[in-house]
Amino acid sequence: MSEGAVAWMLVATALVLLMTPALGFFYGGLVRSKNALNTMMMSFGAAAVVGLSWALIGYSLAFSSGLPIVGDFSHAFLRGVGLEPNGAIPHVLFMCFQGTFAIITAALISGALVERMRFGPYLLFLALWAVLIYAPIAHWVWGGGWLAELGALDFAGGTVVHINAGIAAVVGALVLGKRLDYGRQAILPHNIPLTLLGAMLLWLGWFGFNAGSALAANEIAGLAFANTMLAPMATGLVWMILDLLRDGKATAVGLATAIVVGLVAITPAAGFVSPLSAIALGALAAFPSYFALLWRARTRLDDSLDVFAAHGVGGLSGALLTGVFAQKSWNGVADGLLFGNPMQVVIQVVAILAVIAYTAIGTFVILRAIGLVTALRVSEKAERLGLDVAEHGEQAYTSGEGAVLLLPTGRGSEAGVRGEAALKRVGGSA
Amino acid sequence: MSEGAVAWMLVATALVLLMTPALGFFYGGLVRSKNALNTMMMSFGAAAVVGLSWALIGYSLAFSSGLPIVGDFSHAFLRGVGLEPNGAIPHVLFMCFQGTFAIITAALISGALVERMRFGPYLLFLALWAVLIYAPIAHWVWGGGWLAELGALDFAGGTVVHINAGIAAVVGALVLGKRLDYGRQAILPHNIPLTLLGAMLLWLGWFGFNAGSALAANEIAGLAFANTMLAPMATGLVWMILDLLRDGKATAVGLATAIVVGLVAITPAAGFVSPLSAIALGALAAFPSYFALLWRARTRLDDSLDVFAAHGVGGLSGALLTGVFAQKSWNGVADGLLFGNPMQVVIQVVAILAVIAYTAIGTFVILRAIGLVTALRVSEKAERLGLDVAEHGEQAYTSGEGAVLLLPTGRGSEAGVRGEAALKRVGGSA
Amino acid sequence: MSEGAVAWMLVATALVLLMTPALGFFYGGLVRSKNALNTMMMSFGAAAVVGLSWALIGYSLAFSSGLPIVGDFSHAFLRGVGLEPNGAIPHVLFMCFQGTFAIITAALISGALVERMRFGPYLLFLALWAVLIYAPIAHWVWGGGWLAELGALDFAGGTVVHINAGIAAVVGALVLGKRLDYGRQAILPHNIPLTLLGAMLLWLGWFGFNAGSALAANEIAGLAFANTMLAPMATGLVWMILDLLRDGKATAVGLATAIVVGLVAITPAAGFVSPLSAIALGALAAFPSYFALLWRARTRLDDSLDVFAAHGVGGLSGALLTGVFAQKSWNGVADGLLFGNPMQVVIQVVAILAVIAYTAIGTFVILRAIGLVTALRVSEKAERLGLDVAEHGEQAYTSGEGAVLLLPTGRGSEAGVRGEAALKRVGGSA
Amino acid sequence: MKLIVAIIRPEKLNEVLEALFRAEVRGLTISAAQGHGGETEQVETYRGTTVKMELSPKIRLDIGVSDHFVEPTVQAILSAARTGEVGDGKIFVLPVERVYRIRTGERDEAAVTPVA
Amino acid sequence: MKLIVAIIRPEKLNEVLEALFRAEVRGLTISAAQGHGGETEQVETYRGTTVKMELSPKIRLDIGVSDHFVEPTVQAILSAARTGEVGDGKIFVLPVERVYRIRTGERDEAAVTPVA
Amino acid sequence: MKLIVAIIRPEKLNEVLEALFRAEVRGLTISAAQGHGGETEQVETYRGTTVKMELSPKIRLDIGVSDHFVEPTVQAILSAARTGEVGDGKIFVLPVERVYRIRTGERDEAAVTPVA
Ligand SMILES: Nc1ncnc2c1ncn2[C@@H]1O[C@H](COP(=O)(O)OP(=O)(O)O)[C@@H](O)[C@H]1O
Ligand SMILES: Nc1ncnc2c1ncn2[C@@H]1O[C@H](COP(=O)(O)OP(=O)(O)O)[C@@H](O)[C@H]1O
Ligand SMILES: Nc1ncnc2c1ncn2[C@@H]1O[C@H](COP(=O)(O)OP(=O)(O)O)[C@@H](O)[C@H]1O
Repeated sequence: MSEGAVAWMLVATALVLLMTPALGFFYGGLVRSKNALNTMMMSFGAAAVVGLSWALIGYSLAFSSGLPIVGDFSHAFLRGVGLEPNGAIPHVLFMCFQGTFAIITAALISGALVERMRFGPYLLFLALWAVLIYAPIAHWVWGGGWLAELGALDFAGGTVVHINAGIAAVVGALVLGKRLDYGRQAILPHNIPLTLLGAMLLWLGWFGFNAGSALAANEIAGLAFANTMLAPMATGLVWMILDLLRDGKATAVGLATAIVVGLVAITPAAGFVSPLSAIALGALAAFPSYFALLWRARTRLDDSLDVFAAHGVGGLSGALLTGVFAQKSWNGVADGLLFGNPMQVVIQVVAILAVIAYTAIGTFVILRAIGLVTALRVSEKAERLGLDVAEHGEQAYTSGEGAVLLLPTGRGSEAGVRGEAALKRVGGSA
Repeated sequence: MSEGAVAWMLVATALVLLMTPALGFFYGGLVRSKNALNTMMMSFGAAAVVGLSWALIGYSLAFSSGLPIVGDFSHAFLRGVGLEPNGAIPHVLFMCFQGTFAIITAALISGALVERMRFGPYLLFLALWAVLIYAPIAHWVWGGGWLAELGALDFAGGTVVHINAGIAAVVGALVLGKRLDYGRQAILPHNIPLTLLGAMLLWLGWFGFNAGSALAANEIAGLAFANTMLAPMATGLVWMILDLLRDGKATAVGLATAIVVGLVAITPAAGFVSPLSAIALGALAAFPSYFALLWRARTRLDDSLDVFAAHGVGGLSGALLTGVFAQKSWNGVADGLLFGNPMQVVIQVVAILAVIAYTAIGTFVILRAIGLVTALRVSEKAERLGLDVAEHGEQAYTSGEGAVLLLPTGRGSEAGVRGEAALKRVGGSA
Repeated sequence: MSEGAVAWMLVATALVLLMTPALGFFYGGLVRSKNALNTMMMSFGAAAVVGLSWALIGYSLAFSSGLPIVGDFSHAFLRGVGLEPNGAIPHVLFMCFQGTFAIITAALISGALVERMRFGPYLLFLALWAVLIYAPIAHWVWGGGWLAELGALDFAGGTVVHINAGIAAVVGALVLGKRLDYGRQAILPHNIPLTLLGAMLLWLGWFGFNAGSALAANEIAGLAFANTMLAPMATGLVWMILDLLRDGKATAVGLATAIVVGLVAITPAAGFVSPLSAIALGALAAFPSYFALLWRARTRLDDSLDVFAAHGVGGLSGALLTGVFAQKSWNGVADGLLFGNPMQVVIQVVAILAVIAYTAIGTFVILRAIGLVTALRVSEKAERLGLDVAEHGEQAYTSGEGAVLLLPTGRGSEAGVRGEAALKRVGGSA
Repeated sequence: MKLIVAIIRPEKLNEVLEALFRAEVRGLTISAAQGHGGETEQVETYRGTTVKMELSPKIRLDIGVSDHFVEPTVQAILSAARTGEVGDGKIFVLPVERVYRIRTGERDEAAVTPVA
Repeated sequence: MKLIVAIIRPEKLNEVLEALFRAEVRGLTISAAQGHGGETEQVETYRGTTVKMELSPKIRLDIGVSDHFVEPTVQAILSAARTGEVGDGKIFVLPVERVYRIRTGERDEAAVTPVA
Repeated sequence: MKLIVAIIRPEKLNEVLEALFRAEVRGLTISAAQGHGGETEQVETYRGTTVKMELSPKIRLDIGVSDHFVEPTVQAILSAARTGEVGDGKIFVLPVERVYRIRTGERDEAAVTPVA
């Protein structure tokens, strides 16, 4: 155990956990105000249910030795997850660090489900998804599974996290169907500062995500840090230029999106490529996601907050470019295409396809299964009213006008008075 | 001195300091918009006055050797608080870390005083309270005082921080009296995203609070971290289920509250119990606070933002359950009831009662004493107008409509023009 | 290389990077809502362009050996910036840490340019400014340049960052000219909670800024941390008292400003003075900035968000007081006036004047040069409409009312319908 | 048919609604407004800028009523919205030519008679 | 000259605008409002406090029209704003004595005829 | 008694208030509104979605005046709110049957005469 490593990993874990509520703000700002709380709750709620399902079962399936395709139950209910070192840090901290990845991955999917999914079934879906889809894939890549064997490079989760979530999002959007207003009315972000707040905190958290994936406070952590700082800057700059070329206006939602796309793209590469390559990678990654976003909005696919374009496509760009830019002289692990190892790209493609296939089918099955038991979507009336009131009985912003206290017995009797008036109601004005 | 420990404690201290403004957002979102700034200022202002009174006197009373019931003045004005090690970190950093605890504890009380207390007397109250109430209690438990001697377990402040603040809040609410509108009008949160923001940052900061209380970057920090992550997830899940059972709607304010309650409850236990126990503890702690909240709203006690139900009751649950779940095989310190040491519960009860008694009486005396010198409450008119304008001369959100520049001499003379018009006013429309 | 140092510097770098978007919130809350996004984009955009220009050229000019007045191109395009140690941390991490300083310094200037500058030229200005003004000055003080030789004390950037930005802001405000409404209408902060959010996160980030400037997890980091915590508390308290004396109301914008001023003032002194001196320094620094703010608002200088009063004057106070309070027994480097070395004040004055002269002239030349090529200011119409819509094609807060979807072909034909109606339009109501 | 437009203090809204419901007035529309009258003006300070706020927050009620309902409605508002301090607001009674209930297309009297 | 004041559901605004533009009505002003009528009231819960929201969000349209435009305007709103469920809103037609176009100072008819 | 309803540009509000106060009009109520007229429409882009904003922000003033005050009030608004560009807004003069001052219950003329 190294104190320096523990110090860093305590922070890194906290930062990654922060990403999930931060995502709630990023997403929450992009929806209409009548769905703001619901959207945020989809992230906050994810922390609760996925965190627990991970600790109780998911971690074991991902990080116990088991089979090449899935771990076993030897660590279920945190058995054998104690204070002993796992690498340079206490095992229990390692479990937490990995748990934060499961949480954010699951929460990412919510961007495709907002403004129409029932909250209870959503939570159930996430709990199952984290155990049945995320945990096995994490095992393949990081738990000593078959993709690790194969030599797939994924420093912090291009396949495990982003492609995985991006594809699950598409499936989710298709299973749920589009929002009533989608394509018929303009659905505008109600509060872009919230989105910028989310972007800022996501970036902060991502340092824990990527540099934390070194699992130590060493040179590779420093490298991953630098790449996590530089790549999204390049993506942001390219994105602003594309925006300016398109209609002369660099948008704030665009820059916030670009930062996320850059972070997504550098995720699999963070500890494997040089900082200069990171800048190139970030700049290149802007293009496919930028055009995917434009294209998606013209389709019937209501991936409401563009999880696929940002995370799916961004993850794809990143995973492939990792195979291009990886450089043994920096990472001590493997070279990529540019440094004489074209096979790495092939391996990356295999990993990508495997993840796409598994998550697409698995997500579909889970959602349909839940859909057999209970409705996935809210009623049309609730959708119109907004999910904040319909699903949570609250509004994000209230002035309190026209709100009448109910229940609080023993203090005045306004409720009573109104009841009475209602009984007496016989004519007048309405 | 250990570099790893220093690295971690620098971060932990910053994170705990962050909790106080974060609390300002948590509380600020829950009040009406006309009191939003005042509520936030109650936290931001606390950082200033308590931070200074702690550094100048409080720290010495808490952490110099002195008597079993209170320290002495040997460290007053930071005398002898230098760069030499105190444990694994520089003494001056230890002083800061402890200072952040004093600040947040004092600021917590504000939740019971919002929307009606004058700002000046409030700051004075906090400065005195931190020195006269908080510092001695911190001495009892962490400064080598009598409760430490007795073997009371309080890892990061269940008694010192939360029960203490919760009881002081009740006293404060009683001394101040209820808001004019309390029980007569619905007083709704004006901006729940702010509250969620606060909850998110409180959770982040709490990792510094609990895992930082290990004062090192070691296994116990890792354990405290894991427990701080898992317990509130369990509380959150139980709370959402209780909400769903009550009226079919899991509220966002509820989940935000639950996260705080879970964090409060795990605070005294964080480094003493196993992660699985932390989940159980978090789940159990949801119940008393949930029902305390419901019950409080029907009483005449205007503990406006439910400091007692969240921190007082949550702290109680936590302190008692620490006596139940503590496990020597994890912490190397003491076992609890479940592991064969029922006496621990008794000791916990003693600690709880001592803190309750001292803070209840002390807080009452301080508030009454200030009340003798100056009014504690704003005027009825100011309360109706809102404390932002009345006490701070500002509004949280303005559009600038109808605002006329005053004073800025030498630039136009709008002020003059209006003055004139006022003089000439003889008839017309009003 | 030390793991503890790496752990701390990873965090510190992330925290300093966070300061720039945090500044976007601080500033964004202070402008009118029609310019909120543009103001935030000025910070977010700064991260992208300055980050890249720093990595590609600025770092080399600042931190390669070169001449006493500027470095050379030996590290251009990150050549030779690898994983080898630079002090206790990897070189690439050192480069990032320093980059975050360049970014925030450049972004600070935006406070004087808001609500009227075109976004494209602004980004260009920052990229050039970071390379041509910031990098050389950083070289003078921290890169082994002539001010370092001279013995100027600037722990974390009183001259390099704050005086520099403060003076550049004045020049920027003068070159751009004042806003149309300046001095004619009341221009009020549209969302003070955003400003408080910014202040909170700036304070958090500043721990990375100051304590990170120790470049190690040691006693000096601890000292810098403590001073960064205590000084703004003192500034805040004095500021609230001044506010109360002025008109009986302690303002929230005032406290937020005071915290920043205190942080600015302690920046050059953080690792050089004792904690008690830090409190004194923070308290003293409140006065000049407080009155500079009052005075500036009565002038024709539209330094819109008072960058000069907060950062310029605060930086001046701090740089001078560093020469007064520095204490060799704490820092092992140099004594100040109070401890028998009056020469230190003289050296500080030389450093201050050199920075003022260079940045004033340089900033003026860059802005004028850009102004020759393209307009710096938006049109009057755009200024009236607000820069969010005019420059970014977005609004910070929308309800979506009256927004009609364009373009999304293949889905309904509202656009068509409207077009038709427009053609048919012959009479009726308008 | 008349349209009664009332400007009241926001803090009186609940009492006014109460009084209207007691007076059997069960349909109305409100909106946020800001008013200027004889109220003392608030002075606010934002850094170096001191401003006088010439407008205070008000609530506007629009209530369409049949003629014999005018008097009780006005009386309900007058008594519930009064504090006696300057700034209580005004009531305007406007003539209305036609009223429609959108749901049914019903006109005039029928349009403002509650359904159940 | 008449002023048509319509209270509609927010989600119907786009359709109503569409219908008005089709009916050649090209000038109007809207504002946010909250209404009380026969709608079922939402119950919301904030910690221990349960409240009934007596007001639902509405949009208010104010449209000044010349007399022969009253009927088409009313019809356009009636048909576009209707869902058939309680809460669709009301339309009031108020007499107007004069109308001015601020830009030109033109009065009455001229003031509400679009410029082209 | 008349109710003058004016729709103006938000950026002109301060000047209009100024002009009204000069014209001895000292009571009024304003609210935020959005208008559609001949203004050029803003195009905004949010990710893949491009929208045309058909409404521009406006301020609505409601001013109750006694008859001989109508003309000066209208003139004050006309001159202070004018920019000459499309979108300056409209003024409607509506008949009012009764006015009450809530504070005192005074009616009509008395209700709109400032107290001191
Ligand atoms: N002539 C008017 N037209 C429209 N609204 C008015 C008029 N006079 C007053 N008001 C509204 O009534 C509110 C209170 O009016 P004011 O004259 O100050 O109080 P009071 O009616 O108690 O004398 C104002 O803030 C404004 O909203
Ligand atoms: N008498 C009235 N005066 C003003 N507005 C009214 C009146 N009655 C109803 N409204 C408005 O119309 C909305 C719907 O009215 P309601 O009577 O509930 O529905 P419906 O017209 O479908 O019967 C209300 O929310 C309110 O905004
Ligand atoms: N017929 C109308 N009824 C109500 N409001 C109108 C009407 N016509 C215009 N307006 C309001 O006046 C504003 C400006 O009107 P417009 O016709 O564009 O300009 P102008 O009056 O300069 O020709 C619109 O945005 C709208 O708020």
